[in-house]
Amino acid sequence: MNARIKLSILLAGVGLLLAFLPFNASKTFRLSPGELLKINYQDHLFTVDEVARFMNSEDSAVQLIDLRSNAEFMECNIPGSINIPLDDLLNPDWEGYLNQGEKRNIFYGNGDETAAEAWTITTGLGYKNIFVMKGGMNEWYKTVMLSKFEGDRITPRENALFENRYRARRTFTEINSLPDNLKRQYLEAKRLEESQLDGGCE
Amino acid sequence: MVVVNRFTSMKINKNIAWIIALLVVLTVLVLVRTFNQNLFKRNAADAVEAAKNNTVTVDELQSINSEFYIVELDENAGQFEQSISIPFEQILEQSNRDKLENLEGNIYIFSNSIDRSARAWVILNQLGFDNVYILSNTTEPEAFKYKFQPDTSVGPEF
Amino acid sequence: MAPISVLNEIPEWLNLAIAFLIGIGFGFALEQAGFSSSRKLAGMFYGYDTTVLKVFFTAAIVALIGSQLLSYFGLLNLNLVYVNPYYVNAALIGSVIMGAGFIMGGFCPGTGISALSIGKLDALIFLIGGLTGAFLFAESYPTIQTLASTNYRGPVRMDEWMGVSPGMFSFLLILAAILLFWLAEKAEKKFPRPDITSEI
Amino acid sequence: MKRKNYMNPYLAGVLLGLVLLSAMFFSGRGLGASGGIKYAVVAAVEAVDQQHAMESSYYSKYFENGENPLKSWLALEVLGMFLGGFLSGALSGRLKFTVEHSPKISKNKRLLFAFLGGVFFVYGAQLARGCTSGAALSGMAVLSVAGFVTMVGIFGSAYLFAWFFRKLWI
Repeated sequence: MNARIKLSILLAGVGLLLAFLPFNASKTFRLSPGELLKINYQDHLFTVDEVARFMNSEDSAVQLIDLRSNAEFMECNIPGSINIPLDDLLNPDWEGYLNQGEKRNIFYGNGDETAAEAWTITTGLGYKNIFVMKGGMNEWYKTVMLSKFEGDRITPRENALFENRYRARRTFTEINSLPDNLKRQYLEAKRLEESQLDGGCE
Repeated sequence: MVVVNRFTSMKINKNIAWIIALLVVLTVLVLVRTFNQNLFKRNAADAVEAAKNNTVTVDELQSINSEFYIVELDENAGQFEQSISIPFEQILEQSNRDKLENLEGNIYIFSNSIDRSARAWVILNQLGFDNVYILSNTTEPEAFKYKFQPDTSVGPEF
Repeated sequence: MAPISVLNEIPEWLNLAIAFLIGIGFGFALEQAGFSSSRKLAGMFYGYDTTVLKVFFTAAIVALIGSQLLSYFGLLNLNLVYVNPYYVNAALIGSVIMGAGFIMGGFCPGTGISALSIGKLDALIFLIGGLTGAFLFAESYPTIQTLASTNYRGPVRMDEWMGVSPGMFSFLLILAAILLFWLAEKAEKKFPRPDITSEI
Repeated sequence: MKRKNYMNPYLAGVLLGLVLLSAMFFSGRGLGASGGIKYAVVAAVEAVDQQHAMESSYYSKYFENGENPLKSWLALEVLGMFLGGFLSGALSGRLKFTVEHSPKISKNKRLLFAFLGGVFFVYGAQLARGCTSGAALSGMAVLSVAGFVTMVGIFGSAYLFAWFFRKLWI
């Protein structure tokens, strides 16, 4: 029996097996249900004040991801965010962004629901470094944009907290008050930084 | 002559035996993986698709005529009458999975923190439950409650 | 969990060392297959030696099967393996030019390298030609840039394009390969083989 | 040293397939060869005329991250190929300086066409973003449409042109 026939039988057999694989592993969750359930969600939350601090210090180890629709994103977003609407979460274009081990991705929606869904889906897919901004945009607006210090004496701690919020508020207002075309340019520039998989002869 | 023939046919059989053994091992491995209970097998895109329409508010429950069940995920359940209590940490226990599978009609999962129901919803969706919805006690949990006021007097410094 | 260098922070020297080791394997396999002989390679196009087809298809299918199975067992994340982007014009025109180069030179870049490494001087000239080609491309890039980057379709995969599962597409590809192997061996018997044994 | 025959093509194919699979497994990418040639040119141009290299839209992208283009994955892989081919040739007793050509054509004719072939092949490979290994072989293993198109294009056009160049080979 020659090599061709041996190889043909082997390949045909394995091919038949492949043809009837019941699920496509590159599209299903990598974590088992038990593993996913056990991860402590509370450890993956950031408060809006922490996010404001990341934004103020332009922390390059953090990537904010706005899960809301594009219209809501264009109206206002936390400066430095990129917009990945929940519907578009699994678009392969974003994979290089979301599935990596270097930056922390912080999701936010308007409330807590969308971000928790996106967190569970991406964490289930095995992405590392996925976090959520607790309370979402509503909490951000309430705390960072609208809160005022009320009281007689301010402690150094509170002072730092409000300093941080005021700075964030100023940047947020400045960037989001830009006319739409300028805002878009700013976003395009962000988008081009997208990390891509390396390969081929390029 | 006969001996030679038998010898060659044995050799052929031996070759085929190796190939078949390899294929059998692979098939067994694939079957073990396929029927592993503790594994998600659903396309993750199904959850993204279903998430577009997976939330019902308490008010909307009034207008639902068909049979439905409320499952409370918090430890101290009891916000709803006749609800089923399955704490979040225990949704994967076999008895609870059986219980959910035997419910005919829509299942509304509720928790005081909506992120908990959202996480449970994704897990259940990926385990194949298509009749599970998130029950929210606020009207629109994902709406922006404020209106951003642009301030054009301040320009960014470029 | 793999791909290792994508999912883990590994030092650069290790990444490059892996590249070097993989290169050794690549060069070794090409040379052992007989791809260091241009007349053996050219046999593909005159029917007297179809090694190219056999090695090429076997290798692609083995890697395909292996990656699909590793992915099924959760050991390899195929989403993180590079998929060549599809630029329609560039791929079509480029591959036709490559075909012409192949039949003139008798090598492709990979086989040229493996031939040079055992002392084939024609491969050296081929590679010098290759350096010239790369230089010409770089210098003419501004003029052909539009051609090279228009009609972009992204990193599309055959299974998505045809709307079947990757496993099913692999199965069809395997059936095609089995048929081609059979045809190739028939062709080798039919077409006269020039005496190239002295060369190899 | 006694010459050994080439490996059975199917066995060699399995070996090559495993090498490709390990490239995918360890580095998440396929094999490549023409890329190495390009990096050599990029580095050479930079050494000769740095200003030109920095101004050209083509070369400059290889210096963006401030790295030496020869310290890339592909360049190291191509270096490894030389060693791997050499080892294989040494083990099988095939090391010899020679110009392989059909007895019907002269040595110079063979070398001329080898040069032209190299120019065409690598030019085409740059345009198509990969050669037989980088685009066709690696592309097919990941089911990339580009890989299949390139494979059909290379072999299809080589068959078309084969008739014109038959004197070179048979």
